[in-house]
Amino acid sequence: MSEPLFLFDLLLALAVVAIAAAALLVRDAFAMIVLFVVFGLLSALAWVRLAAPDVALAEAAIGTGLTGALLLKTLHHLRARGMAGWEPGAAAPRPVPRAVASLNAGLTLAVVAGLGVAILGSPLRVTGLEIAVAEAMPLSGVDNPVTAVLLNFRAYDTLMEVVVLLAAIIVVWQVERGADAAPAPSLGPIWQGFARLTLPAAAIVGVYLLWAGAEAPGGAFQGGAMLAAIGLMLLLTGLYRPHPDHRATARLLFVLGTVAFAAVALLVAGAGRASFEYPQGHAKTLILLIEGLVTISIAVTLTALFHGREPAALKGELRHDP
Amino acid sequence: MISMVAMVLIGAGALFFLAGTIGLLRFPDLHCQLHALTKADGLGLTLIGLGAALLAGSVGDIARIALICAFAALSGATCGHLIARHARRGDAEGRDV
Amino acid sequence: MTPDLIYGAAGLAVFGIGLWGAIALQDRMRRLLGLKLCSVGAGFVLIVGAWREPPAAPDPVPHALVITGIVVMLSATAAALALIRRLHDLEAADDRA
Amino acid sequence: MNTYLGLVALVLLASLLAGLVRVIRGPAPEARLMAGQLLGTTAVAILLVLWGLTGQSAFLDVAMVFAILAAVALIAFVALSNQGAGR
Repeated sequence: MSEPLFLFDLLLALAVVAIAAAALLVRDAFAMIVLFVVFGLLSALAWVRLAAPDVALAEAAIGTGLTGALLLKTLHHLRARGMAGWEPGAAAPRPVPRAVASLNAGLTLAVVAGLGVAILGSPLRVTGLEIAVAEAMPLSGVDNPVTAVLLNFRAYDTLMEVVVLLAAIIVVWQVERGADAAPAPSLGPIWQGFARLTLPAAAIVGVYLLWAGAEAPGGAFQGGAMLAAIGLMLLLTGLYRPHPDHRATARLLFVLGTVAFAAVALLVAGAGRASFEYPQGHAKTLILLIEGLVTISIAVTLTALFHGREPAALKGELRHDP
Repeated sequence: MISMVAMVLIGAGALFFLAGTIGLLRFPDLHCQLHALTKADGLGLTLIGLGAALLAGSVGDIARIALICAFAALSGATCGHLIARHARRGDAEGRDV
Repeated sequence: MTPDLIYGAAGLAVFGIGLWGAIALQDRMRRLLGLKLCSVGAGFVLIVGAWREPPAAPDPVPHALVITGIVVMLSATAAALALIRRLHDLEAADDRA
Repeated sequence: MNTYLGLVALVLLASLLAGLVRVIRGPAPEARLMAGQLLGTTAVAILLVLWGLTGQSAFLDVAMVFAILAAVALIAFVALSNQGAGR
């Protein structure tokens, strides 16, 4: 380990902590969001340094692109409807009694100290499950250990994760009401040229990330997040307009991943096998099938999560036309 | 020899990034800052990409680096344009948000 | 000092900052971001547990767990932001009534 | 060679952190976003340099995702405020 890299790690770690604090404390809400995007950027760099490129890819795609856009959309919504506290120069929030503030700080310190003791007390760098995973790799059907864990050894976790995404879109469609935003005016010819050139190329990169997941870092979540970012740009710039008639298709695509995942689990169970014990020789095919369908579901669900409300004409209920 | 050239290119690219950041911090208004940084990061990343491509061992890596530089250059130019357009509209309407 | 210890300490600090933000701040969006910081901090600690000295391969199981965590946190963020928007709309309607 | 590349990565990181000043001070949202854009490109450059150090292709994939998605927040901002203006 050469000396500059040690300084690099130190500076990066300090910066991550400082930006986390600054993002919560900075007064301007817009600065908060940009700082948060930069936080995602730097944590992805840190994960690369910690030899976790799969995690770095997921954070790069989700933490920087999608989260930033979601936060901006919410801020825009609050500002457009004149929320106190978000306007420049608005009144300060109610002061917190000193006792409560110190209790909060004390509680946080106690939890962090407890965690620190627990971490320091546990033996560092013991062997975890990497040897067990390495031994089982030939059976998994893929060459990337992280994909093997996600879709084979611990596939239940991943199935539940897809279910969580489904739950999130159900919540958002139930909760979000109010008028549709006015369609955005075009961003001009330069943007159109850029979109025509870049978006298809970016879609190919998304598919590549999915495909590469079998032997290199990448996989369904990274690829899906990449495709969702493209969907989000299509939505934002009016290249795609959700229509009430699209709801049935959208619902089908939301559940596609979950259904396919669960169906494979049930179909391979039988003849004395457990539910995710893929038959020998078919593991790779099944994993790629699941991953492909799950990627579609993830991309569509994340795009819909960004869009927010169900595309339907609500009649007379809670409309907020400014 | 090749690695010497790569080192020089990468170092020069880093200098452009430094210059761009200084411009971003020191120039008085939005349009000047935009001017400084679109040039700086476009050129800086291209130089670093060229240097890295000289170090690359395989065709796949070179293709990836070329793609990265192409994406960054395209989105840098487009974003610079969008921001300038947006800022000019904002000035015209006298809005600040 | 190896990278894992440095980033482990940083992860713990980020977790603490996020936890403080989630319980002590008043603004809804900032509380949510505090929770998100917590999840990233926890991710750091997990990944540090997976780190091994360079020639050895890292433990892939925590990596998979953290990826799952990132996606779950994104779903939770999207749902919470929809709730925040709706709550705000309802409050605005109350104020007007 | 490795020490040199490490130094360059360090310089790039320092430049990235200096750019944060503009994000925090603003004052215009456009300036903050622009600074964010520069930070994204700098992160891509850091990843390219780190790749030169280690030679792992995965770094390039992460850099590619950064290069494509760095623009999303900015495009979201411009499109959303156009929506507001169009009302």
